[in-house]
Amino acid sequence: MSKPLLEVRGLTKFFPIKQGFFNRTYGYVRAVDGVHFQVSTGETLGIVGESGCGKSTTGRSIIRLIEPTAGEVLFEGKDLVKLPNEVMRRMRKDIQIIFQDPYASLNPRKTIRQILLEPLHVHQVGTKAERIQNIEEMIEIVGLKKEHLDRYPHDFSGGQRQRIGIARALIVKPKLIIADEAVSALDVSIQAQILNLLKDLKKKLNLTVIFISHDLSVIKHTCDRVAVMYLGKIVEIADKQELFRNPCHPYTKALLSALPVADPLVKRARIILKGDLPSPTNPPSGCSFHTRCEYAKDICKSIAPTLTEIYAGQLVSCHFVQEGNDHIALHEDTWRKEVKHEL
Amino acid sequence: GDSSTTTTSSASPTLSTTTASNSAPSGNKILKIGLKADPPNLDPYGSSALVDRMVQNSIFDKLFDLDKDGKIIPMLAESYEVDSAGKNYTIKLKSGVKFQDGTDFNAEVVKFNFERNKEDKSKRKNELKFVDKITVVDPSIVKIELSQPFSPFISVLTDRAGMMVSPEAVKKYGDDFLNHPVGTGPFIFVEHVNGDHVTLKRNDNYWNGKPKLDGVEFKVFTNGPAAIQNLKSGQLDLLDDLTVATKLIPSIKEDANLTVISNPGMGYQGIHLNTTKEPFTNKYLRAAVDRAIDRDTVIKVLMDGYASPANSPFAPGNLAYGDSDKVEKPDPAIIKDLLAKGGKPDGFSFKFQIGTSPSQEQFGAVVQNMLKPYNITVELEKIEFGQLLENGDKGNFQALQIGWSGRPDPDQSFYDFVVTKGPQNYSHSSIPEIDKLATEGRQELDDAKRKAIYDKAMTILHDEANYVYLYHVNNVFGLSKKISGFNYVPDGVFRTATIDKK
Amino acid sequence: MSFLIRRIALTIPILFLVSIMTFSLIHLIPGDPARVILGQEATPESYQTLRHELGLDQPIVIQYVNWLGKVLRGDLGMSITDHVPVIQLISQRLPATIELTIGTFIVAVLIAIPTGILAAARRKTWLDYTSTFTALGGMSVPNFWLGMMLIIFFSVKHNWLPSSGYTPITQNLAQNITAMILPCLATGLRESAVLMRMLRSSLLDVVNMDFVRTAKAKGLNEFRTIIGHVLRNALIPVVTTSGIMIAGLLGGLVITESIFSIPGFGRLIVESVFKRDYVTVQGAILISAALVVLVNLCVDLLYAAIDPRIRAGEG
Amino acid sequence: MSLLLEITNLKTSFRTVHGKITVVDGVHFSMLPGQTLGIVGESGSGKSVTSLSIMGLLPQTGYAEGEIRFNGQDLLSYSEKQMQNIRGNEISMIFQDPLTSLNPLHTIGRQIQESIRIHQKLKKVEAKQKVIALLKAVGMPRPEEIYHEYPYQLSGGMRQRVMIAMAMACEPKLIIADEPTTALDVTIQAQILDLMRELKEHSDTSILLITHDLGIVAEMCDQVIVMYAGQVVEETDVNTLFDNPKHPYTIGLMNSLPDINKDREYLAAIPGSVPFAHQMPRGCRYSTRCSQVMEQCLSEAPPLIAKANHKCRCWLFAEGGLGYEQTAPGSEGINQILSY
Amino acid sequence: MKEFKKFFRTGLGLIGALIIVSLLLAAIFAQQIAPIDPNAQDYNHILEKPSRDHFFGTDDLGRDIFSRVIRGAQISIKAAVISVGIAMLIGIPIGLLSGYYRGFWDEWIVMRSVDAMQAFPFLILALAIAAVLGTGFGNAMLAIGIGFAPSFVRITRGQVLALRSLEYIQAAKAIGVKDRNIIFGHILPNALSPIIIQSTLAMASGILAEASLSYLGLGVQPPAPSWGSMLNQAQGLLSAAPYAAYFPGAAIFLVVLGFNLLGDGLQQYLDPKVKE
Ligand SMILES: Nc1ncnc2c1ncn2[C@@H]1O[C@H](COP(=O)(O)OP(=O)(O)OP(=O)(O)O)[C@@H](O)[C@H]1O
Ligand SMILES: Nc1ncnc2c1ncn2[C@@H]1O[C@H](COP(=O)(O)OP(=O)(O)OP(=O)(O)O)[C@@H](O)[C@H]1O
Ligand SMILES: [Mg+2]
Ligand SMILES: [Mg+2]
Repeated sequence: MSKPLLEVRGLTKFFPIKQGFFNRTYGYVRAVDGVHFQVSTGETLGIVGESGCGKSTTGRSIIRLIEPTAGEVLFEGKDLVKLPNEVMRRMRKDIQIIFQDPYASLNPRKTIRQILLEPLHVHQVGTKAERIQNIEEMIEIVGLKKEHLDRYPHDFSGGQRQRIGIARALIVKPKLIIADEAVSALDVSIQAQILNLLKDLKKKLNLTVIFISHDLSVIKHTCDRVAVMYLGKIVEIADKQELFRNPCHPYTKALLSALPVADPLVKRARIILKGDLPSPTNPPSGCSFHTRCEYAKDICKSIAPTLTEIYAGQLVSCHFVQEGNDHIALHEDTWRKEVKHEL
Repeated sequence: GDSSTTTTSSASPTLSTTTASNSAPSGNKILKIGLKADPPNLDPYGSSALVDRMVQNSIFDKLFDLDKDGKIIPMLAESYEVDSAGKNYTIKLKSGVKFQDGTDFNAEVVKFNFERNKEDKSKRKNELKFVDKITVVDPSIVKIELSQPFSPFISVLTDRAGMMVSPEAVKKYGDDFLNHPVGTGPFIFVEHVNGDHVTLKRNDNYWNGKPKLDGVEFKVFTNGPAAIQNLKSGQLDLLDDLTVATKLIPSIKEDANLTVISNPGMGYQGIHLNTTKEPFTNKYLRAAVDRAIDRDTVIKVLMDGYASPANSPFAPGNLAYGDSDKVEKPDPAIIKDLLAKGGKPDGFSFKFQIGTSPSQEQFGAVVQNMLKPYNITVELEKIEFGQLLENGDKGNFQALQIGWSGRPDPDQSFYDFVVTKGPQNYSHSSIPEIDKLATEGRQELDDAKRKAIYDKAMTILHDEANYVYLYHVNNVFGLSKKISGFNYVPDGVFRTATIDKK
Repeated sequence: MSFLIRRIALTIPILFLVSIMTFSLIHLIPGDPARVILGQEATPESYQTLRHELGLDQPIVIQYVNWLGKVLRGDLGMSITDHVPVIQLISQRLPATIELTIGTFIVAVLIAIPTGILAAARRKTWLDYTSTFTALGGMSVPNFWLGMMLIIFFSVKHNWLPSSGYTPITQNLAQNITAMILPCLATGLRESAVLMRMLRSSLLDVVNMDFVRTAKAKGLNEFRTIIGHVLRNALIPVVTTSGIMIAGLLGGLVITESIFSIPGFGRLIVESVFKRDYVTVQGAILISAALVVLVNLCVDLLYAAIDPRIRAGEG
Repeated sequence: MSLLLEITNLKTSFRTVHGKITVVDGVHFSMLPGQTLGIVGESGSGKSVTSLSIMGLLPQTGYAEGEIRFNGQDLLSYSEKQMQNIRGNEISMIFQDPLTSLNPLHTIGRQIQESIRIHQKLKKVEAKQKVIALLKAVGMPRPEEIYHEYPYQLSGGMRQRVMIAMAMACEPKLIIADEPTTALDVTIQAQILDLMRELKEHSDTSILLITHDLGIVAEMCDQVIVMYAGQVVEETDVNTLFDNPKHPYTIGLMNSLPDINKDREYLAAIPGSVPFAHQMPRGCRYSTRCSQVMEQCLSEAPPLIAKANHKCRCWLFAEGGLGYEQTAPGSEGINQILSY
Repeated sequence: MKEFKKFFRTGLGLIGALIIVSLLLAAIFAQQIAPIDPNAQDYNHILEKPSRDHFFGTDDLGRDIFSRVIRGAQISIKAAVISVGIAMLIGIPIGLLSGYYRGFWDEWIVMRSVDAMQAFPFLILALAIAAVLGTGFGNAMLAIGIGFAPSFVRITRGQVLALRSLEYIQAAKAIGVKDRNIIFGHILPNALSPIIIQSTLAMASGILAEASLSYLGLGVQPPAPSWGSMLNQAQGLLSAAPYAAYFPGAAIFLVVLGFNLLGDGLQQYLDPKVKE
């Protein structure tokens, strides 16, 4: 494997909870708690997990929209966390982000032209004429027309806005794109358009993407490698095919089995997790999943497992998987036990 | 019905300054007097506000008093003698007078009061600064030696400097005496609710006969029309100053239940022209301003006639009053001539500092209007009273509006105002001749001679025109017809001892 | 409970800042208190004596520290013009203002609640428009003018109600009330307008909320929905507004008090400013700020009574 | 079996700034007792408005025309008072967002009790017992305590359970669930769907399940309606729908779903977006996005055509045209349709 | 055009705009509308009832009240614009910066000062400031401006807080836009609506405050015809000449109403929270 474009080491973000006398900090939301992963050039890494597990915080910490509490973010070998603000500001040309909400992510008071010109202007890319040419090309690449440039965001539908958001991110030719729930707010039919567009662009421009989503099917469709997060930690990270074929962490399994499948003929045994996602303010001791895990033993309550490679490229954070406990094999079958009923 | 009878004031214990011995007046003959401001200090020693005197005169008796013609008459004094040099006064006191706290009034008390009033912190110090030595001859005779002849001396004793306070009470309350004033007067202090009212009750043991009223309540009305409204509705029996709303006086006159008493007052209103600041360093320009203002019209417009035109500090009734106070109608020719002499034939402009009340604003506007025909442009500047005084002290003004409430003796409206570096000489004038005459005036004992001195001084001052005397405000009271026995005294202060109420 | 403690803790710096602001403001005001006290009869010596006596000849920081030290010991000092403890002045003047405030609030609530509900319920009808317009009108009337108009009509023309004067409740209830009607109307009408608009828009906000739809889906009738679900939720912003209103009134009744010659707290401050009685001004403003803070505290308590989330220290 | 709910030509309009807009235009469908009917469709297609029309809970600016027969009675002709007796009693509703759908100021107990006490006139004590039983039934831990708790103290999933308990309180004949799991996480969604399935098995309540997730429809429903731009475009039983969809929109919808079990390079996205209510095309409403669009579609709006138990609003369905059959899911042809 | 129509529909706002336009016209054409010199005193016609010569009667110096009321419009407009201008000039930058950067300054200096200033009764704050600065129109404006500034700090800051976490602001940051440009180029324009609404409403209060200060004798210098000082003069004459109080009061009422209506209209128009 070539040298990774991005390497995240021990990324941690605790949001202080301020209350009490004089706003004293009395606790922390452990939004991201020691996350490690790598992304190679040209690769798409998916981050999946339930609401509040720290996906966005991870994404935003990487480009320092949120200042991480600890950890390193090595981008082309440079630690972004340590860069002075002004240097970081210039670095932003290389890492761009696409946001979730197509309505909130465009400044309603600027025309599309202004929105697209701004990054070029900020980073002093090209001459005036080149910039114009640049945005006119880009707007067509994302499937809109030159005529659209002088309109305001409110003239566009959600899908079109998302295209504009993508164009804005791509216009400075970044090396890494972080797509934070880029399609979650869209209807299926529109979502498909955008997913196609992203795929197309990825091929054309050899993009490296961190794709954040809570929707496993979207992740599966889009990504090369997938990291599953639970309560601020990565519990499993693997190649897409491996992860979906052979999910090892009990949580990954549950997540996969909970997904409704658009086929009435597929009836399968579900793993229904008990209880709710614990609060990140006060995460469970030991393995943070133990409160909902049907295999949890005493060890899980006291000792937090570490992310360990069990197969080539498949890292899992579970005591039993690491010990080669056979519940995995056992379960592997259960969730695949799909019975096709013919009508 | 008689609505005023329903308000018997009961001092609420938490709020009042009442002591255990003082209780609310009983009975319902309570005289309700409206005051235009809250009396800040009822102790003669520390009092500087005019309105204090309205209340003090019912609590304290003075050594001397004024009668209804403004003549000095003895009060706690029986009589007095002064030697020919005008420096030694022997005062014989009434006997058998007791303070409201039961202690005796005698020569020791007088000595105590004089000495107290001469302390550094006393506001009376200036008035008594020539008092050198006080000797108790016997319990009813005191001898007072002055350091120099001072003809207004007895007149000074008709006011706060002559009020006798109880030494026992002073010892008892110390600095807080002002909230527990005890005198020999017809009414006893009950309570003072700041900003609202002062209540007094009858002194049953009053030496000059038991007062007819059960008590007196002074109500504070900073809003003149509101006070008048209360007078009309019977909430008040007596109102101290109707000139704050002269436009409303006719309606009081029309009211069958009310009378209006209007008499010439002792004070004057006018304008200080700063002789140390351009353009008023020039006496012709000062004179031009002085002559250009039509006093009659000012009185008609601003005071609805409840004032008399002024050209001197001496109001009608004052011993120095006379021709020096006569005013002439403005004569454009004379004024043009003065302007020419002053080197400003085409007029000039100046800033005129006035107070912030509506009536002061109107005053300024009228002056402005009257000077306009002569191309004298007046720019008005509203300044708060405290600042106005400070500006006066420091001479930070060109023209400044401040009047004087007046006192019985001519010297009390003259000396400090005109002598070089006099504390109230805001014009900052220095005229050796005037300094000399002013001193003569206060040392001369003979009335006729004094008048001549002041007449002479006024001719000089007319020429100099560093103060533009405009008018003497009348003392105008509103009075319910339910009240009898009211005697007007020219100092404008109520004497409640003689009043009765139906 | 912790939110209460936090609230109280928060007030300390506020009061501290208020005291510094008041102190510096009042000492920046030109016109020396000593000069004002002495009046026209001052002599330079008496002036210096008094300045010394009042401590005005000391550096301002020392003056502040001395003052603060006393305040911390519960002593607001002596009024320099009225020669009584400031605390006494304040306690003499506060009842009238508190009564005026309560009266105003009652007037405001009596008018605002029914009209606000009516306007919200009959939204976009002439009733709504009229009351909205009237409310905007009410908000636009300068209260000193309204006061004058009320006096002209009720006192001057018809002599139905007294135009001024204040009788403490303890003395004569009937007189107290008759004297309070006009002033309370004069300020209350404006405040009712503010409150009514607030209530209306708050009601409309709540009416559109999901849980109201849930309530209706349960089969509740209009009345039970409004009373049981809408009103209580809508009251939350209204309570805030009322808090702000009451806090503002406590010191802001200056003009009403002066028009109607009521010896109130607002007038005490204004008069003291004019008299340069800085000790009283400082004390009074500090107390007024403390009252504002107290009112806000009550508002928070009310909040907590209404909203369980706040009780639990969330949100 | 007699129909529980029968909706004929429902037309719901709003008075707006742009004049009257009709957002639900000619919706027909019917439900049998015990049936679970799913309504799917894109955002804005009129799913919620349809359900609110049934409940008579449209906002003041909206009004419904047509017929909504519930147990044979036309609800649209009911007075507000009569509707109040139906709501929460015979038809109840579960809303999308369990956070905002509960009154933050009332306890859970009080909120569930409310409908019981109105409709069944139970005493307080009895009502309380019933509420606790209900809470148990929806799988709430510590029901006695929860009874006294406030919504903010519960998680999203628990709140949705409360909503379900509330809907079940009076054993209604019909529960309308408008996107009951959209706001929830997948694992929680699985819990809630599981619960709903279980509850349905134990009662003969019908469920009108509104969703935009075809997966949920496949798992939960017997019969399915597909809505597009305020109209029903297809209605059939769930197996037929997934096996043999007829309307190009339904097909498009299925093809645009990324499928966890299949690997496809591109999704077959439907180009364009839903037209606005006030600028609907004259002919077929889907004609602007349809890959099969014909002359006829542009000029003439197709009716909802019924064949056996399959209804479809498409001219091709009427003709049974061949080219149409070729585009069934799985065929690769449609995958070539790029979105731009 | 559509925008205008939308605004037009909020009829009350339009009435407000109309009132303000008339006020502006009155201020501009004061000379033509009321040719009588507002300061000309005519001692032979003191306190006359409204008549053909003097539409609103005369005051206690025989000045034409109609002329004075019309000229008063100039002062009122100036009062509204200047005081609110000052408040905005002070309040908006502070609100923007402290809301954007948060932290110690924001929480402990700016917000606590705002709290402290708002714990002051407004009129008394303005009065104290006016007393410090001395009487006069300019100083009164400064006093009112300072008194209003906290509300602008609050509203601006609130907007910044709401906006700064919005994705388009985050996007601007992610692009690498400098803070200054984010604050003034992205946040400020989007924060403007509530600020504009607030400023119209503040103008209404500004007029009232000017009138109040003038009424308390701390406003304009005489003989400038401020409505507040006219009322102050008139108060002494309520029973003798009530009409002297009617007209300046009515003028204040109308203009303040105008601004309130406009503010309300703008709110309907600009604030998405106010639903149709
Ligand atoms: N600015 C913040 N201050 C405090 N807590 C925060 C902040 N931002 C996020 N959090 C908390 O951090 C945790 C992780 O949030 P994050 O937004 O990263 O989750 P997520 O995985 O993106 O969830 P979602 O799918 O809902 O977007 C959550 O518990 C959230 O409440
Ligand atoms: N009160 C209203 N006034 C005007 N139009 C409305 C109103 N409520 C809904 N609409 C419109 O009706 C259409 C259908 O809305 P509806 O809420 O039924 O959609 P939906 O299918 O439930 O969508 P979603 O999946 O987003 O919930 C939309 O275009 C919406 O804009
Ligand atoms: Mg997120
Ligand atoms: Mg919906």
